Amino acid sequence: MARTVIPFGPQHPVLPEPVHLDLVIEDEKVVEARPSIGFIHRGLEKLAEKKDYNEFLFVAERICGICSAIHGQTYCQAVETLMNVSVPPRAVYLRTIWGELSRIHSHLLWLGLMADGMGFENLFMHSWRIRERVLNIIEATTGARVIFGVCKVGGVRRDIEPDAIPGILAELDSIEKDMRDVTKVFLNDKSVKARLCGVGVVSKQEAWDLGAVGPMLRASGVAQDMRTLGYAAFSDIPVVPITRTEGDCYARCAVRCEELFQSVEIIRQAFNRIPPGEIAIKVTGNPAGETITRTEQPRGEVVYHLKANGTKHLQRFRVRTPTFANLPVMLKILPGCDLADVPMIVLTIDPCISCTER
Amino acid sequence: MGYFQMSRLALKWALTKPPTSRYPFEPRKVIPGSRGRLVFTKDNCVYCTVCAKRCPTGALLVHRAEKKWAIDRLRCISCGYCVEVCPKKSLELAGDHAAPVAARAREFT
Amino acid sequence: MSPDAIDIVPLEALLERVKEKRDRGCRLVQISAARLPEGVEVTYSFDLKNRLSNVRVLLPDDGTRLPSISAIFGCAVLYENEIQDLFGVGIDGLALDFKGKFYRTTVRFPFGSTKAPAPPPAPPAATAAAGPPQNTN
Amino acid sequence: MSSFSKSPWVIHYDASSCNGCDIEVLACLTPGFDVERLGVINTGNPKHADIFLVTGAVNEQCREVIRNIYDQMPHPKVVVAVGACASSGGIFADCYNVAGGVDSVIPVDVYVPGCAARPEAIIDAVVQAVAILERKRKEMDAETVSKEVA
Repeated sequence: MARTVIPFGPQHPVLPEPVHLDLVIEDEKVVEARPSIGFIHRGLEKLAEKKDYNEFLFVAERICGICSAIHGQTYCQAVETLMNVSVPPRAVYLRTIWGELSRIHSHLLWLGLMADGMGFENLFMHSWRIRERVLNIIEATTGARVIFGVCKVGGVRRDIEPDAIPGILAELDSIEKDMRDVTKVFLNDKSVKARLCGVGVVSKQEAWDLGAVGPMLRASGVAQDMRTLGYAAFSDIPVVPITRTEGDCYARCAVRCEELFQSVEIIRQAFNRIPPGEIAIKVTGNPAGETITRTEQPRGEVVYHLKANGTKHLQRFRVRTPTFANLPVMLKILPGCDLADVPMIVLTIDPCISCTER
Repeated sequence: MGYFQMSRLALKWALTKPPTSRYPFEPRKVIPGSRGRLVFTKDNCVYCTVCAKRCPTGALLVHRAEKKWAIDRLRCISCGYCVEVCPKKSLELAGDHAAPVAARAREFT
Repeated sequence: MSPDAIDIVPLEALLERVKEKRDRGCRLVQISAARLPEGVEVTYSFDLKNRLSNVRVLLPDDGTRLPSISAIFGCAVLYENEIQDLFGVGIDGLALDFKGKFYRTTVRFPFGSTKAPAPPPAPPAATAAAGPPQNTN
Repeated sequence: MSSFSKSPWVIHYDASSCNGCDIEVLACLTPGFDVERLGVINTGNPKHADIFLVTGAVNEQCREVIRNIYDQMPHPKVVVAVGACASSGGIFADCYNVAGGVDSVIPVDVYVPGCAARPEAIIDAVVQAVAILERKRKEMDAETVSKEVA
């Protein structure tokens, strides 16, 4: 049978970001997928040698605009570990709240892109309409829509005034209702199910062996969530990982839908328990030593490997982002699928290319 | 069962006011505390150059001798680090956004 | 670094140690390389039941090549290609070798050695010239 | 009033942006801001586009892609650099793989400041871009007329 090579990307209508795949197809079936990445490789890991550890936070936050809040938080956590600094509890809670808000906005963004990818324009618009409401809360509390810029080494830059909390909680309740309406469509609608069920199946063993992380791994039945490590306020707020067993595109969609409500619940608990007090402590000196810090981003586990030698510049800054770990799984499930399902499979790993290539 | 999920949502929103901002025709609603345009007040600036040294993108330029302060708006990332380090509080972030421009230029004050 | 100790092993013992991790059912979390004055330090992190364990090897700057673990952990391919492209480390036995085209960077081997010149990559121009002379009428 | 000012079609490409400006460009198209009420349509095909929105700084690998998309767009065309990175390299200007702003590859007509650029700023930029597009079209028409006369 004749083989055809179809290029997918870098500029493609379903991809907001450039990634390139050479799809070798036989008839309508993909037999091989060869990736070519590096369109967004900036080389920011090397910038650690030019910017001091405080300034580098702004670079770390800009690894990715969608996961920005948790990148900033993880970077601060890693530097704080190196410097043996303990952050005031109020700051820890605020970080958790902003981290979960960013998870909600990221998942809604993804649900929208997914709907757009399968041609369900109306659902796309509704997901992004709700996302706009979440962004309004984020802007009112942090001062920016996508790049929060609220974390700093030793604490946070802004406080949420106690008077503002009831308003935020009321808005969250209303957003939750709105999200129920939209996720109901994702989970029950016949056309969505027809498009997603049984597409791109990854077994539990395969997902684990190929190093999948985040919703990708949880949708295949492995209860792995870095929030269970108990960083930030998660030592007080228990998190039960949400899992599904099917391992297909529908399961990954369902996991993310449920995580939306989990995050809302975490924010509620965090607001209920948030202690009063300082929001930052003064940090002096330079970091020294080595650490590997892991946190849970909307897309999965992120790993920061920091090495410092007592100067104000980090010796080595290395970040392994969740999409990088999920790429091998995607390449594994692409062969054997229909050409028309490729956008769905690429989208269900929630590709974040600027994270991946840094 | 699964057929009418979306129609319910669509019907509900057909009867509701659209959530769209009417931006170019109506002024933007500025959320207080939003980090936007960097504003410089000349009055108590001592031209200590701390802001220019700390700026992560090198957007600021301060001449101590000539008493000049300049910003390249196209480099500024509105991080607020300069506002934090300014000893005289002559910098602040206004809520509005800087306007798009047709050419690159430094704004001198 | 106390909770997750790093196990420094000689280069020869690397594959064996990684296989051991695999047999225990670990997941490969990441491979990270760091440039030190004396060479490149490569750290492999594994996860089992949320516990992190690390294996580390040191590659001196004398052209020593790193054995690939992609036969044991398939997903290591991407990490190893990244190290090959950014650090200029040669890697043996890669399951999928992008041959320096994984990241196309302006600076070749941005994290390469500062002391010795970077090991010369197989230049595509040279191989073309070494091929059979082309017929140019 | 030409069809440009009624309905400019835009194409968006992410050079090496952090995603921040990308999602703001997308947010412009969704209910919160909905630029389609101004006639702006997002297209995936460069051959249909009048306005090229580029986000992010330019690196070695995407240089050609940007050039390609730009060349495929029909005249007249306007390039909008969205965000600090596309305008000047922003925080990544010192990175080894970043060549600078978009203007190092193709001529840029409108620069949008901000990190990330706000949707309102992007709307402003598109409005400015439409005016430039009109001007360019008039110049082009005048040129054809003078050629026909000569």
